[in-house]
Parts: sequence; structure tokens; C-alpha cells
Amino acid sequence: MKSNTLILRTAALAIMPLQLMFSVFLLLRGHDEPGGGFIGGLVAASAFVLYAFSFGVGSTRKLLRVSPKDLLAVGLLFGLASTIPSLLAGEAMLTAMWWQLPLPGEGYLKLSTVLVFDIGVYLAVLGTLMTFVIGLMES
Amino acid sequence: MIEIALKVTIALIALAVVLNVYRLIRGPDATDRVLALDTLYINAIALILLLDIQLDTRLYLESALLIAVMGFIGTVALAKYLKRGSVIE
Amino acid sequence: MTLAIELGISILLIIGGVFALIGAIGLARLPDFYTRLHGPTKATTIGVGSIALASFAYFAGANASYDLIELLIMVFLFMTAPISANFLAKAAMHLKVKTTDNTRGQPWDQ
Amino acid sequence: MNARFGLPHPLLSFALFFVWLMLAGASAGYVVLGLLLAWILPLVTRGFWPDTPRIKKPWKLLPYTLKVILDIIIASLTVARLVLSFRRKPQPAFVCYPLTLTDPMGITMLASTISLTPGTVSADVSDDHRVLLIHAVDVSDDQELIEDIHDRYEKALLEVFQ
Repeated sequence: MKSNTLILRTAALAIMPLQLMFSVFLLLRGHDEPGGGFIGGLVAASAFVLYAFSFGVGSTRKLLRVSPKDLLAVGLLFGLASTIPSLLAGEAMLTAMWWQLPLPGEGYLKLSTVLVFDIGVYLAVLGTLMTFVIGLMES
Repeated sequence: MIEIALKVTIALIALAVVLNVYRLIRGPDATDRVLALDTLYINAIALILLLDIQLDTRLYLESALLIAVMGFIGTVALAKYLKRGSVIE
Repeated sequence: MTLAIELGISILLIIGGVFALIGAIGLARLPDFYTRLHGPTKATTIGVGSIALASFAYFAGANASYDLIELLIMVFLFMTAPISANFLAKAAMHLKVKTTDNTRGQPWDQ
Repeated sequence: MNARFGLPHPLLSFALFFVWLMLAGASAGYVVLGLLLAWILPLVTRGFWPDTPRIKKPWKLLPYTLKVILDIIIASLTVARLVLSFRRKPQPAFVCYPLTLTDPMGITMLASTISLTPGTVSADVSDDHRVLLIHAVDVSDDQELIEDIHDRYEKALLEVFQ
């Protein structure tokens, strides 16, 4: 049954970018405030789920561009990669390392292995959920 | 003054939640229950905002936005399920 | 904080609570599903919107922190409430939910 | 502008950047990041949106929004009176509203407006996008309601989208 989803489609157009924005925000503020990779990935997945509701599974696959399982794998690789700097520095594995890059104006861009690990978690959560959802859709 | 207003508002919202739960239990149709759930999550957002003012912290604001996002997705999914018998075709 | 701001915030809070309660009363006592749909979409949404505004004013007045997340919550609620209502109405029409006796006109079933 | 790296939806980009500032605040790093995201997100997702909204005159949305906000406040008072009046039974009705708007975005905005304003919830759009089904909670004259919606909202939206 081809149903008429005009209102949901246009609403998804407006809401989905907002959700993606929110997910990136949650990912980046995860260091010392509530947020982090897990919940960011969850929100990103919800954005894609909304897209899947309104446009169907085929276009969602195209929108993701890569297979969700690859996303999951890349996320795990990121998690693994975040352990390397501490190993090179001779610390215990997963010890947090921080770099501060001065920015124009005031303030520092804080880079850390924690962020890399968080991005890994983000991608892994997104990949897992999209694997579930796309699997359910196609079954 | 704000403190009294805050307490009164929390009481009002709590009463609203009780009424929503009444509709959630009573039914009679599945759509009524979904509507009650929808209203419940919006009231939950209100409670979180009030808690934020009460505790004078901004820690819980993101969770309020998060509930708004996830609750909307949930309502759409439930409505789609009721209509189609499956969530995604 | 001056007295005027405190008064304004208190009024916004009470208005929000009253409207949320009105939405819930509407949900509990109106006769059929389609009329019940009106309470939560309008009254509850504006109630929570009002509380969000009060929260924004409180934090702006108390410690001059201008995070605009409350406004974002408000915008998001006002964007999504009509869409969920629309979807629930569609589902109800599909399930042929009963209307009250004095309803004029017919729901569709597509 | 270069099609590959330009701004496919300038309005969307602007809205995204604005939302980002609302979320993150206006510190230097976050502003740069917000600009980047506002540029990249529409670019990456371009082409997956079959019906691109065509807003011709975005500045006309502002007075429209203000009018709608006023009406929303009135709407809540109407609902409040309806809910709290125990004596009178309301007179609900389904009304078919003939649309003159054709743009999907416009129809969605009109439907949302109708849902948020006094006594009406838009329930469905017909398959050919010509008719909107409205449920009104307390109405005595269908024709009057249709004309009212047309004069108040649809004319303003037609100006924005055409």
C-alpha cells in the first residue's frame, strides 16, 4: 500500500538536519558535561530512522552511503586507535592523552584520545542501530 | 515568590500526569493510549525543566531536548504501527 | 533579580502549569478520540512552551547565562506536536475509531 | 556558484547555523565548527530530498509567524473554555478544505498552523494533494471556517511560496 506521507516527508526534511546537529553537539560536549558518543549516536540513529519512516529503506541505505556494518567496524577501529598514543607514550592502555592547540582569539582547541574514543562509540552505536533497523525493514 | 510558583506548577503538572495515566489505562482505543503516552512525555519535559529551576542547575536541559526528540520518533513509530501493522514498509 | 522579573517568571510558570493541566483534563473528559486530540496538541504544547520560556528567563536573570536550549525545546515541540497529531488522526481513521453521535461529516479511509 | 561545493539550500544552512549557536553558545571554536557543519550537512544529504522546498520570499514568514503565535495563544484559551465548560456539549465536525497551495512545504506549514490554531486539527491530506481533511472541535458553519482559514493563513502562505 502506497500511503500518502506528504506531511511526514516535509517534516522529516526540517527535523532531520536538526537532529544531526544535536547529535554532533552531544558528541563534542561529552568530555566534562553530560553527553558523549553513545547518546550522540543514538540521536543520529533516530534521525536516520525518521528518514527511513518517510522515505523507505532504499533511500536510507543510499543516504548512509556505506553499509551500517562498515560503520560499526570503523567505530571499533577508532576505539582501538585511541589506545595507541598512550601505548606509544609508555602509559597503561586507554590512558587519556590531551593536546591543546591555541585558537585565534582566546581559547584552546582541546584534542584528546577521549574524543577519538567517543567518535568510535558514536559510529559503533549508529552502525549497530542502523543494522538492526535496516534488517528489520527488509525482513 | 518563584519558589511558591514552582511548587504550585509542579503540583499542577503532577495532577496532569495523573489524568494522563487515567486515559492511558482507561483506553478505550489503542490510539487513545498512544495519545496519552505522547502527552506524558511532553509533561515529563515540563517536569525536567521545573527540576532544573528548582535545583538551579542546567545539567538536565539536554535530557529534556533528548526526550523531545526521542518521544516524537516514538509517537510516529507507534502511530505508523497502528496504521500499517508494521513500522516500516 | 528585580521583583518585576520574578513576578513575570512566576506568572509564566503558573500559566504553563494551568495549560498543561487543561490539556490533561481535555484528554480525560472530552467525548471521543478526535476531540481528545485537541487538548494535548494545543494546550499542553503551549503550557510546556510557557514553562520553557520561564526557565530561560530564570537562568538569564539569575546568573546571566544565555543558553538558548530552552527555546530550541520550544521550537521543536511546536514543530512536532501538529505532526504527531496528524499521524494519530490518520491511524484513528484507519482503525475506524468511533466518533460521538453529533459529529457532522465523515472521516476518510484511504 | 560551483554546484559541487556551493550551498544547495542556503536557507537550510542558515537555519542549521542558527540552531548550532542556540545549542553551543558563541565561543570561537564552536562558531567555526557550526559554520563547517552548516556547510557540510546540506551538501552531503543533497540529492536525497526529492521535493526541495521552494521558499520564494522568506522574509514574509516573519509576520506570518508572529500572527500564528498570537493565534496559538488564543487557541489555548478557546480549548480551555471548551474543556472547562460543563454545560454545553461541543459540536464537532469533519470539514473538507480545498487547497490552493501546491508546494508540499506550504501544505505542511498550513496543516501545522491549522493544528495549532483555535479548534481545528488537520487530519489528512488527500492523495492528489488537493483537499485537506480538518477535524473541528466546535463549529456550526463549515463554509465560514473554510473562508476563515483561507483569509487568515493560506493567502499569507501563498505570498511566501509563489
